[in-house]
Amino acid sequence: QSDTEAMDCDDRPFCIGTVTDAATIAPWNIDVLPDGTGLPEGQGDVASGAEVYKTGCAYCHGEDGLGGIKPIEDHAGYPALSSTDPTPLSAIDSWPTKNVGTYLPYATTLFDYIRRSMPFVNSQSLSDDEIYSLVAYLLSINKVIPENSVLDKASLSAIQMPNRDGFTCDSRPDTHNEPCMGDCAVPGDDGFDLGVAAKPGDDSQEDCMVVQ
Amino acid sequence: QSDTEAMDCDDRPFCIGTVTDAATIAPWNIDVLPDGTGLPEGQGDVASGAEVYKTGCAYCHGEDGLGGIKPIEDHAGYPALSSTDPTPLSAIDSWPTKNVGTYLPYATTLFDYIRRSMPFVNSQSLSDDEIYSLVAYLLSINKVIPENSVLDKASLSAIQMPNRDGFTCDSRPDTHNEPCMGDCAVPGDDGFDLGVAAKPGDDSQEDCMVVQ
Amino acid sequence: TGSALVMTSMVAQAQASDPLPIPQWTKTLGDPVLKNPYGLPSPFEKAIIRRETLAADMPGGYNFPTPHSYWSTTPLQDLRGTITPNGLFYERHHAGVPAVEPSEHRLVVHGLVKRELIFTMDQLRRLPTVSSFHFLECSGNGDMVTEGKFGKNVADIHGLLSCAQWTGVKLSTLLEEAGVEKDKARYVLAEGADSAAMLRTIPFQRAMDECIVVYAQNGENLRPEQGYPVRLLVPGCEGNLNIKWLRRLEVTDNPAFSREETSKYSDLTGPDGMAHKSTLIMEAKSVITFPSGGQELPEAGYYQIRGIAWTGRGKITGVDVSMDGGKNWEPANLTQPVLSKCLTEFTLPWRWDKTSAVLMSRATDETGYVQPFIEQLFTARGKYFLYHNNAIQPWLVQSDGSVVYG
Amino acid sequence: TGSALVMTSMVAQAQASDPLPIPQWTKTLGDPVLKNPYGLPSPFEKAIIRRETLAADMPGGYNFPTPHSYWSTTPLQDLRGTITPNGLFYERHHAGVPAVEPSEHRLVVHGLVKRELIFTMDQLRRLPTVSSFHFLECSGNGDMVTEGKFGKNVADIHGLLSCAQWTGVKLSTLLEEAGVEKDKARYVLAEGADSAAMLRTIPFQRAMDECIVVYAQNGENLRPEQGYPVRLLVPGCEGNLNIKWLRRLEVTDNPAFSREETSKYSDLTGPDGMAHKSTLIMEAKSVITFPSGGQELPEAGYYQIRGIAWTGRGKITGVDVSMDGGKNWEPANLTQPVLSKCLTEFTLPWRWDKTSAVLMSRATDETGYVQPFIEQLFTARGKYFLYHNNAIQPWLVQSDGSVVYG
Ligand code: HEC
Ligand code: HEC
Ligand SMILES: [Ca+2]
Ligand SMILES: [Ca+2]
Ligand SMILES: [Ca+2]
Ligand SMILES: [Ca+2]
Ligand SMILES: [Ca+2]
Ligand SMILES: [Ca+2]
Ligand SMILES: [Co+2]
Ligand SMILES: [Co+2]
Repeated sequence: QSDTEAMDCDDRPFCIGTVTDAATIAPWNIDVLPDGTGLPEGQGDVASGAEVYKTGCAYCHGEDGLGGIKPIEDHAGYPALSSTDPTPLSAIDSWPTKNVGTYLPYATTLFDYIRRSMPFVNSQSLSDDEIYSLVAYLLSINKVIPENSVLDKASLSAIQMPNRDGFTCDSRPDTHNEPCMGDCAVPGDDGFDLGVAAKPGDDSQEDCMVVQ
Repeated sequence: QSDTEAMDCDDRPFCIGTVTDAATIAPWNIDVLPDGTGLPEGQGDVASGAEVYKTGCAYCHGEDGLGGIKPIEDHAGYPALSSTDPTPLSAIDSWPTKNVGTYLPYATTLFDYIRRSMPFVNSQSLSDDEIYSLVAYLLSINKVIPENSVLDKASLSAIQMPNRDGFTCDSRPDTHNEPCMGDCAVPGDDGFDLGVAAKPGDDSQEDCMVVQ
Repeated sequence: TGSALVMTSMVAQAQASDPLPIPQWTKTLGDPVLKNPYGLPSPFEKAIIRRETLAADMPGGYNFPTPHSYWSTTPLQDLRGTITPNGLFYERHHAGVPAVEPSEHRLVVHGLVKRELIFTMDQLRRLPTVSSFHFLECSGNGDMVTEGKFGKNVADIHGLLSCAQWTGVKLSTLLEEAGVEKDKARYVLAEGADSAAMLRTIPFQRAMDECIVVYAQNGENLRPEQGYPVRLLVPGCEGNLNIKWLRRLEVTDNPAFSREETSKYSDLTGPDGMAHKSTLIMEAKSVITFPSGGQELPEAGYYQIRGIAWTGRGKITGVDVSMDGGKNWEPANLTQPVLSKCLTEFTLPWRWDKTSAVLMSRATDETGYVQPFIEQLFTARGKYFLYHNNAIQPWLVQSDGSVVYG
Repeated sequence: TGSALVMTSMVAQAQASDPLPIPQWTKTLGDPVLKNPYGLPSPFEKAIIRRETLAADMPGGYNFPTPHSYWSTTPLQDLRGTITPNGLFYERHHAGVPAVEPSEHRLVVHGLVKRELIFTMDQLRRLPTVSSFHFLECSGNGDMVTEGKFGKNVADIHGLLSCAQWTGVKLSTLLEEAGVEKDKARYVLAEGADSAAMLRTIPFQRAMDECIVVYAQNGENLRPEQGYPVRLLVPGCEGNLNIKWLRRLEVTDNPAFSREETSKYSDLTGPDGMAHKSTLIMEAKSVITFPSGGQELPEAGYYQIRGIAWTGRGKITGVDVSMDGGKNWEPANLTQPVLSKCLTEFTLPWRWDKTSAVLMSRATDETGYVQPFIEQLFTARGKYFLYHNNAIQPWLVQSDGSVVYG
């Protein structure tokens, strides 16, 4: 096979860029989609996850995942990974603390994020089994799955997160302001129309993320 | 007189910028125009100029003003202020060395330049008499004025420089190129029209410097 | 210099009768050429830098725990025109700025394509280019206001915003080169090479129509803080989507729902706790940069009100300015040319008479959308919304000339 | 990086079968925000700087005697788009770069005016602004070619050229504020505060219509090398006219005929030794920046020819490119928007088949003027002309891929 054939030049606009394959790309192809596409082989249970968490994560995210470690005084602490109230965000009306249990629509997001970004100072150093166990542990302390859970590709893909219905598509613009030029009302005046609560967006919004 | 009156605010678009006067500005108002406007009181002769030149200028511009001192090897030297051929530039056809005698249209330019820029490392340090004497010396060694000249405001203004008629106004564009796209001639080909020598510009060219 | 105007006119007036001195710099040689082969600002400009917003100005743990997942602000109140010089471009990182070696860096294009491709930087630079001027803004810009914190100046409140000329290759060029399977493709996932390995989902049509894989910023190669050697640019869309240190583009039929598309960077839609999954576009916004918070007017008289406006939905068509807290408005002048998805400068002459005044600006874009008051955003989205705060910014000019949040 | 393209595709091909490694920067935290409050380029960009043209490349004493009256060049062959980042803006000084203290600096406006005025920087900054994009070019750019010397690359030959967004106050605003006597005024003299105290004559109509007293460059305050804190900008006109470290503007009825308008910066008009007194305008010019001298094509295949074009007479209307030494030409694409008296980027796709080729570009501007060959300039002006060399620049791509002067 000549270089040109390998490059597939006859079929390409520019023939710039080297042809490769899935095996070459595999170490970087780490994304996990909501339907489980991208999950590796492997498994992990809650207890193992608790161990990994204790040695690798707790010193930032707190012993019970309630976070709050503040390396800089007057700044926020490292984020919590759990909360004391497991109610899905869309079901409450108080200042929302978005976190793993109350907010994520898909459990795969948790796997994907830990796989690419954590631990913070040494990312992409966990084994696939460790990641499964951490996900199991974190979902357990968030009261999403039972303590005796064992997660693998199939079971993780099957998890239904509590807040999975808590999202709609972008429905902005969600305000309507008249470009009044003179003698205008301002918010607080009787004559000022504050508008209404925005309607939810629908899946036809062209930028929307819709899982098929 | 109130601050506002002193500022002349009623008559001004913005009233920003502080009103001042000629006495305040005088130390910066150092330009000399071709008709002698701006020349200070004072005078200087060739011999005095030769002395000032010897101590303050010669180590860069050379003992006889023929320049050539090269502080950096492989670079040009400091410029000459004279040459061995006093013919005005517009009367010769060899590689022109533009300098004080052969090129300047006005002697006032020489006064103005020395006053604002020289000596190179300590400018605006010469007295008015010293500048008159340097101008006398430099014009003398350039064979423009006799060695016994004494220059002052009136006599310097009256000097007629040899190259005073050597300038015309911008007459560009001075080339005409067809944007040929195919089968074009290029310079060197018979079919390529190199154009003609440019006509002199006339004083009506809108950017032209014309002395009234 | 900086933002503080000093009362120079009276001082100058007093000195007006003294002959002007000749400063030392007019009498002695200055620095030689190439003193700085790569030039730097004057030492007198050392206050004009990127900054953090001080914890003292943002109480309550507003600032993030670590300088590696954090930001720094552009001193917009000290800039003019619409270009942000590269050294002052805002930062927002999630694992600090990686020291990427350009000769080692690779960009992979794969997924629903006929051929998977790897590009080196040299290969990317050979492909046909586009150059265009665009702003970048973090969707969190101004989020503290929604939490009842206000900051001192434009940098504090709106400083996660910058603008430059970007040059690179259209993403569609890379996808066509890979033989993208257009009938199946619905999204393109973009991923970074820093240790956060940020992942975002780009809708396929936007990827093909709008996106640029850029490597130059205001003429020179990208700055490390802006993603050297290559990043994604999605004009008009939130900064986070514009993946820095871009290493991978995967054409997919499903979105990622990454952590930065769910846990963070997603917005509550209303009081019921529901949220938007994707809010990519930065809506029309403007802010007066002078007179603005932290600045001071030295005397009564003429001033030029100035500011910047921008929209992710194309061109700004107008900016109105009020000097009385929103009761009456005047249309400001827009500096030409007005470019799409780019900062636009606006100016308006004003005479200050030493009475207090609330100044604000209100942008309109080509869709007819008008920049709202924050109360309208709270009504539409509930009191807990955080991102995409494009509300009108009021500044109070006090009778002593000092300017604070209005 | 820089200008040298390495043969990466074959190398990459050989490595294509190995799984991609995870670089260290993907596994560890990078630099924190605000590591550089004023940001700098990547260390891997350290070759992209301003330079002098080496004496070895310009024999015969071409370079000036002292680094204080000298220049440095912009590496145009390594830039993209049309903006020159401030740190790479070319220099041309006559007494080095003065360290002007902005609080001490003054601008005097006097002469044929109703009231003489002194401005501080704070006062200048209050006045109404304009912001616009313009190139600056030294009229000596490319002068070595007229003397039969050629240099190696674009920077050597054309590097006294840069472009930025400039913000300042119109000169007409200052003159109207001073109550300029329009019936008597014929010129405005502009003078600098460095120790050369450069003096130039500005024609009055051009002063009123075109000139800007600028203090900002690509958004931030002027760089010292570009005249901090304030300079004159005369769009489209030779760099020397754009007086840096501006301290004085005098309205007069007669021109100065300063040394930089006579001894230097004036041009022979023809073989008879006559000269022009004022040649202010920079005429239409273009240069291919890739492939250009000193660069190398690694293999046969697709390349994007690119370059820049500009004119002091308004907008560039077209750039034609020849790949066969001027026998046949194709119109290049102009990156939009095309702005008046500003750099314009042009691009053209090309496939190289490893045969030698002479590339050149030819600009046309809105007046219909077409960039000439140098032989035409020698015919029009005589063999001794020096300044305003806007001739077509040929590059020879040799069969081994290396590019030299054509
Ligand atoms: C040195 C500190 C540190 C360590 C150790 C660490 N993290 Fe984190 N973690 C962070 C920071 C900081 C963030 C927020 C990053 C950001 O938003 O850019 C974070 C975010 C997270 C999040 C997202 C939380 C949310 O609400 O979106 C998860 C999940 C997480 N970490 C899990 C882990 C796990 C599992 C480990 C151990 C394997 C771990 N972290 C170790 C600092 C740390
Ligand atoms: C340390 C070196 C140095 C000294 C001392 C010096 N000069 Fe110069 N002179 C220069 C340089 C360099 C230039 C060219 C400057 C430029 O073009 O920017 C110059 C230019 C000139 C010119 C313009 C020449 C032309 O062809 O346009 C004149 C006239 C001149 N000098 C006169 C003087 C006089 C008179 C003195 C003493 C009072 C003096 N110089 C002292 C370095 C020096
Ligand atoms: Ca190739
Ligand atoms: Ca994948
Ligand atoms: Ca004043
Ligand atoms: Ca004068
Ligand atoms: Ca394949
Ligand atoms: Ca007066
Ligand atoms: Co958003
Ligand atoms: Co000229």
